[in-house]
Amino acid sequence: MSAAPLLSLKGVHTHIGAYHILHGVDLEVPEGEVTMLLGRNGAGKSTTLRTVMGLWAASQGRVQFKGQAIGGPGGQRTTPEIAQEGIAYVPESMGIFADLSVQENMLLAAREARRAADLDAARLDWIFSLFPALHKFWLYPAGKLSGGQKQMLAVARAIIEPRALILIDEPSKGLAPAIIHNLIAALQELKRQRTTLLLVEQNFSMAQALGDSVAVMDNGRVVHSGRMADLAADQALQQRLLGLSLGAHQ
Amino acid sequence: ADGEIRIAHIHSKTGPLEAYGKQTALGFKMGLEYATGGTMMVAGKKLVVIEKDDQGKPDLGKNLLAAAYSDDKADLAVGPTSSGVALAMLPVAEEYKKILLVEPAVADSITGEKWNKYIFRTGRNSSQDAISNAVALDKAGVTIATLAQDYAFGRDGVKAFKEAVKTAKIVHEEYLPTTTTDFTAGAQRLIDALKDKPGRKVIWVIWAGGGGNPFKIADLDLKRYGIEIATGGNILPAMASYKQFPGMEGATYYYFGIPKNPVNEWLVANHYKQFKQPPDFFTAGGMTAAIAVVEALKKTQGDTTTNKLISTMEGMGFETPKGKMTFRKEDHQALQSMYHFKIKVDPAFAWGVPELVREIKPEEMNVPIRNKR
Amino acid sequence: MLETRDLTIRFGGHVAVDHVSCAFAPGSLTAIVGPNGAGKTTYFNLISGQLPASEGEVWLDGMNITALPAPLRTRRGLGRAFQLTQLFPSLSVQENVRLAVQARAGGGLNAWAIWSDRQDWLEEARSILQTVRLLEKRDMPAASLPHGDQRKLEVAVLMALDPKVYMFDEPTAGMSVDEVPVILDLIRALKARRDRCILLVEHKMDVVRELADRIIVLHNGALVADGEPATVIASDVVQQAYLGTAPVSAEAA
Amino acid sequence: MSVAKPLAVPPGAGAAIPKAQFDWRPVLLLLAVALAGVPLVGSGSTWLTLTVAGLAMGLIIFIIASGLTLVFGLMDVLNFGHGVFIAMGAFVATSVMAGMADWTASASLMHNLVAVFCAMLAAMSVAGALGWAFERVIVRPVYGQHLKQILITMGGMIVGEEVIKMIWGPQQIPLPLPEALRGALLWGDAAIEKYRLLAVVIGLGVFAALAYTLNRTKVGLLIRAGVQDREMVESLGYRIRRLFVGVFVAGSALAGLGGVMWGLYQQNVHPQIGAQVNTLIFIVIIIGGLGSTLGCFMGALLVGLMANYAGFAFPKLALFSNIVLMVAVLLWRPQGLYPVSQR
Amino acid sequence: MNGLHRLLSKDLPRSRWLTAAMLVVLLGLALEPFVFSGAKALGVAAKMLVFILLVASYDLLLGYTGIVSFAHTMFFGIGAYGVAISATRLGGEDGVGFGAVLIGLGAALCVSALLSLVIGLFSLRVKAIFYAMITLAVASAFQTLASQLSDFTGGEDGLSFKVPPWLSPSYEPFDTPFLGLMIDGKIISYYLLFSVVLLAVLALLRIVNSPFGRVLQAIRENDFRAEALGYRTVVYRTLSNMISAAGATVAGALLALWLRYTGPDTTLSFEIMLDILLIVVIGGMGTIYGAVIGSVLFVLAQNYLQDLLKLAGGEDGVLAQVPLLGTLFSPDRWLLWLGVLFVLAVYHFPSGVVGRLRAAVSRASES
Ligand SMILES: Nc1ncnc2c1ncn2[C@@H]1O[C@H](COP(=O)(O)OP(=O)(O)OP(=O)(O)O)[C@@H](O)[C@H]1O
Ligand SMILES: Nc1ncnc2c1ncn2[C@@H]1O[C@H](COP(=O)(O)OP(=O)(O)OP(=O)(O)O)[C@@H](O)[C@H]1O
Ligand SMILES: [Mg+2]
Ligand SMILES: [Mg+2]
Repeated sequence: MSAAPLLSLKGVHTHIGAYHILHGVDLEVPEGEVTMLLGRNGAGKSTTLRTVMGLWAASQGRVQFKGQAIGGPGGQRTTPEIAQEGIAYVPESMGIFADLSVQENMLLAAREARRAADLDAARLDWIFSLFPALHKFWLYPAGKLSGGQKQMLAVARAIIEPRALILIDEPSKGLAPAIIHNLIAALQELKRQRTTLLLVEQNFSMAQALGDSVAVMDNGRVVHSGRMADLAADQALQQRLLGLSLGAHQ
Repeated sequence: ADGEIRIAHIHSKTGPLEAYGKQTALGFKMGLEYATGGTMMVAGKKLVVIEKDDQGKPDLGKNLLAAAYSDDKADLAVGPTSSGVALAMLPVAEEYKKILLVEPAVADSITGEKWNKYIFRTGRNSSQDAISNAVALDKAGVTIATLAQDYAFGRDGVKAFKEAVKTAKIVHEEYLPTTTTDFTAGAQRLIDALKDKPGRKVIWVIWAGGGGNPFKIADLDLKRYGIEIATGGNILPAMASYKQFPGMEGATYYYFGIPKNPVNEWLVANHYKQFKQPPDFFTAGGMTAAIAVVEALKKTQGDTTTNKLISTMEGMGFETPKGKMTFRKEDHQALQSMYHFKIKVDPAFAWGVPELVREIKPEEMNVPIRNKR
Repeated sequence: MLETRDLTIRFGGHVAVDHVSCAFAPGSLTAIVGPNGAGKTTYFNLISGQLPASEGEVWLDGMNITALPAPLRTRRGLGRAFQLTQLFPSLSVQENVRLAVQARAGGGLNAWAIWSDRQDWLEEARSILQTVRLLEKRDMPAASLPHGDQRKLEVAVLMALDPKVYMFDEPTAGMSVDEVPVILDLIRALKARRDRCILLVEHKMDVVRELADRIIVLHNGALVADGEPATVIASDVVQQAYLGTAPVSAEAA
Repeated sequence: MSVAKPLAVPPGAGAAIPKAQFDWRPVLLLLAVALAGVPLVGSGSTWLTLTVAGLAMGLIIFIIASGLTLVFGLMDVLNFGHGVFIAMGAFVATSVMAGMADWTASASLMHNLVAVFCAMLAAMSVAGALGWAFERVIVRPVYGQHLKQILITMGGMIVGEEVIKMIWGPQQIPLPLPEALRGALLWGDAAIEKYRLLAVVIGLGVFAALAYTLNRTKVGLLIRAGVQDREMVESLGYRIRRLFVGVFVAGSALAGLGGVMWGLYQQNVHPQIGAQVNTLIFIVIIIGGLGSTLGCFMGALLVGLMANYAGFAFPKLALFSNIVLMVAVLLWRPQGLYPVSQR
Repeated sequence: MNGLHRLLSKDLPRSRWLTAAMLVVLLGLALEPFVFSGAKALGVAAKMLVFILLVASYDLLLGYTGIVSFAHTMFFGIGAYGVAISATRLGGEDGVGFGAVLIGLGAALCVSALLSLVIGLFSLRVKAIFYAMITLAVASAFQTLASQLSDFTGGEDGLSFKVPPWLSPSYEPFDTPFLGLMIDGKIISYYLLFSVVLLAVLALLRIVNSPFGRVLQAIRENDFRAEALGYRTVVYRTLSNMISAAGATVAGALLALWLRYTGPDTTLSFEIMLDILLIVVIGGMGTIYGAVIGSVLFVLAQNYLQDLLKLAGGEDGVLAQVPLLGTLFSPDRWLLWLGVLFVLAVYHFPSGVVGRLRAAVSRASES
């Protein structure tokens, strides 16, 4: 873990309107690893991802990607610029374009493609094998998909082209177990291809299955960061940080 | 105050009729200048003009007139531009028992059923317009169809026209919505009504205001059936489309080149001098109103008592850019000449030039008295 | 209490719910599972009247309610919590719940009473917020709640409506692990009242296993299995079609 | 690339559901209206005159409305100030055409067309530039807020109208048709105005260009996506800002073009010209289904035809023909002929 | 104190400045005839009153229910024409009885109720923007109709009519001035307007603060959710539509009574519809108080902006001789400045004056 992190946040504060939400977030996302961002409802996980994407502006601190400032006073870049650096983002509201077909949604996610034929066929096949429903509903208006199907589309959009960093807010939300399974496999495959991942996740077992490193947030701060394996082994820590009652429901 | 005569001039300084209102206001000022010989004094009293903008809104006009009579202590008022505003104003004059000299609103009912004794009008009314056109077109063997806007003015105009036509035959009345933009349908109906008729065939158009352009019907090649178009006069920019109709006949209220009298000569010369262009339709009207006011005040020696003014003005004759006018006793409408014209195309002018065929004297027009006095 | 007979809906050529006949008894909790797009939410939509059925009937308390529009069904006792959160975004948390209390109590058409005179409604709303641990946030606009709290509010609104038939559509999705037990306790308490009929769509199998008396499985719109939780979960169709060969949550349990 | 084999292929992976078929019914409706005109009108030549005139009128309306489909339909900006671009275009045309008096007065069709095209070019540039300023100053702060859009664009419209009055004066200004475009071609007893033929050509050109750009290129997708979820489009790496400015400018330029066409049709121009067509073009794009170019096209043709048939057969009702048409269409299809969106 | 709270339906201004502004408006309007002199000022005050009611009733529809309708002026017109037509038809030689006015108002209310019911049931099911456009079209059709039926409505010219004698300017019940003011029919009319508007606004305030009002807000926020809670949105929306239409109708009747005139431009024009919208937004949507503040500010601007510009760009104004500025600030270009005000108001008062004032309070209480 000596290499410089791909993405780092230092002392990031974010305000939404009059509310002060993030109170100095420090976070490092090592290149080529899967970093899990955990925490209770309202801890500020989604706000952190949005701040990285430039959807909220950091009022203090610094966000750096590949060693360059992309956020924070003085270095704030616009969202499209940040995305063009090679970051894909799946918001917790999924951001599906309801009026467009599944195909058109995918087409927009592939920045260089001009028409459906330009989409990388092999990659598309791979996505179809992960999420068969997308194949079935390829020309269907995306707004009419089921909740889980929308989530699949949202994730699929993030992986249709290779990206340096992928941010996903709750990837497993609403997915059936079998699909979660595929998803884990897919994310692992991406990791093998040296894609860096930063995932917000509530499903601890999924976090455990995927994560290399982990950060836990509370009240707008990162209160713990370390290796996933360490956290997984330490049930007392889990209990303290995440309120996981031991084995109760998991 | 003493030593002052206050005249309120309420007109559309803004709103849809802004262009007309401006002409009237200009004419009114020039008229005062002309009639007072540049002194702006009558019988030792200074004329003070209070201008107000009715924006073409009747309710506003009404409030402004009341404010003019009471807050501004106006002795009499002149205006407004639109008939709708004028009609709303009439009762105010009666309440305050002060004179309202209407110029240039044309609705018949202003000097008709809505009239009260405080109302005078220097402008022509729509009957005068229609009747003069009828006189101009009314010849044996002529078949006429009318094209008018489908609302009160259009219908009244056609009615007055019909009443005045004695020998020609009217075979069809076409009324189209004011908002019409595509005239093809109406034109087809007019063509169908006229095409098989013998002799001279005329479509008489009476259409006021912006919006559609009824002369578009000519683009359907009416000539192949020998159908002509006729219409009244208009402001100069609107007469640009007359260029396409050399030889078109009709009757107009005013065109600067037509009347030959010292007042008009003064107006045209001074207007050219000041603005490098001829006076237009409503400029003459404004001037006429000013002359009427000054003449009346001269006769009363500056006395602005309403009853005195009324009795002075009833039957009063005065010289205007259109020659002599007289306020008819019965309904206070100024009787005036109209001009039968024929369009000539002259490259020197941006519009079709109406050449005088003949002046239609007031005596020749039997303008009905429509008020219930 | 609630019964569907041959309930079917087609979208163009696509049959989303395919002749589903099923009855639900008061006091029972039925979990509905199935892969994504199996038609679970659509089935709920048909029951609660958000979508018109192409075929089939819905019966509630011995009455055919197929022709009733959604609000009237709600008033007869069908209540929904939605998979995609449906709140009144700029109204406060408390107001969201209070409107549900008012909906149950009636009087929404009263245009002359002063609304803030109804302290009883307010009290009730607060006590429900207390149970889902949202009381401190009662004055925040619903839209500015974090996602997980919005899910809790969604449940709170349904609780306030207190219908005869509760329909939960993935109530715990996106909720943090320490909050899930709160919701489960609520559902358990409901079940304990024995007079409410509860339908639950849920992908977390441990939750299903723990709460359900009965599981029905939808697949491509059709009802393919119905029975005791243990037997249904063990069945081939669930193992293959739904859980995949190695269910994740089973691993962690 | 090498991909992990998924561990399970859940069912539901059946054959893909095909795309919905092209919807011919609105086209049939148009044909039905045209045919219904035959018995209403009676005479064949009159029917032909009315139909051709109506369709051409429809195309003129389409040109004026096309800009609004972009701005209102696609970008979801309720631009009540659209009329000011129309007026601006028309006024610019009066100046250009007056400056090219020799060309317009010439009997050569070529010369005339050159003059008209110059006027169009100038009008589109001025209206486009104005649109750019309008977007920056007026529209930008209110994206997504319909009510404010109505008000603020209306304010812009008032200001624009007044500025026009300051430059060109409050009176109407003649805009005569060039020599060779006047009059009609005769076909038997049916007369077809030459100018309307020009309008047909230009209208079809605009339609083709728009339909291609919006349906066959990514730009159209981006606009539609951007309206639904701006943040997401930006998160995908597109500069939606620039795109929106571009679309607004294009919409305004089209309005300028529409203004030229309309002004030449009316043969005169006045400051309220834009406000006057406002309701009409709103109706057209509503009938079409907000944002659909094809819908707008069909809607405009329907409006043009209906106005002529109704005007001929029941002149009294012609006043209401647009409104009746709109209500009827919305009863049949509450989202317009070709609904684009879920809005 | 409690009585006052109940009068305001427990929806207090919640800002010291707003309270002060409301008091100024209330006192100003209540004492107008005694404090200010002149026919114009009285006319302006009466117009404010009419607009307060007109806009407050629209706020119920727009601010509370979230329905954008362009047909509010139509109901305004129905009220005005109702009174005008009945006064013209039922009036004898010696004026009109108040009964005729009431009959006209009653008839107008019936027509409005029916029409708003039909429009509501018929078209509230289409999407918001489509509804807005339908109402735009219906309103313009109604305007056309009003000018077409000229035998009945006076067409473009409108109707001038007589009002009950005790409301007409020549009626002077007392021989001596009262507090320095000669009481005449105009003053009586003014106070008639004042009391009706005051009562109606209080009633509206009550309605928006009732359980019913809350449901309207819920529907505005998320109609799908409201339906799922068992509220029949069509019923609520239609009722809101009808109440709002009734308010506009009464406002129209008052205007007609005051002007003793009505015409299409005065009550039916789209321009007035825009004024209403602007006032709602300037004042602050969904507050009712906003309607009051907004109307006062707007009517003032509308009536005195031109006078103000006269000082700058009028014939002997300071800027008259400066080439470009002279034209720009000419009183004839007052609309230009009104337009600029439109834009600035929307810019700078995103939540309206009332929202601004209230936000200032909550900021103050936070820090
Ligand atoms: N638009 C907003 N306005 C005001 N406050 C907001 C807004 N969005 C989020 N917040 C507040 O920011 C805090 C952090 O929210 P955030 O969405 O980042 O939490 P989270 O960790 O993602 O929670 P969850 O797991 O529930 O999604 C919360 O207290 C929330 O109330
Ligand atoms: N309004 C609609 N129009 C067309 N198709 C629809 C509509 N609603 C649902 N569908 C289709 O019906 C199918 C069933 O959807 P439904 O939402 O019921 O699935 P679900 O079982 O709830 O899935 P999930 O677990 O992902 O929420 C999906 O394939 C969806 O695309
Ligand atoms: Mg979150
Ligand atoms: Mg679902």
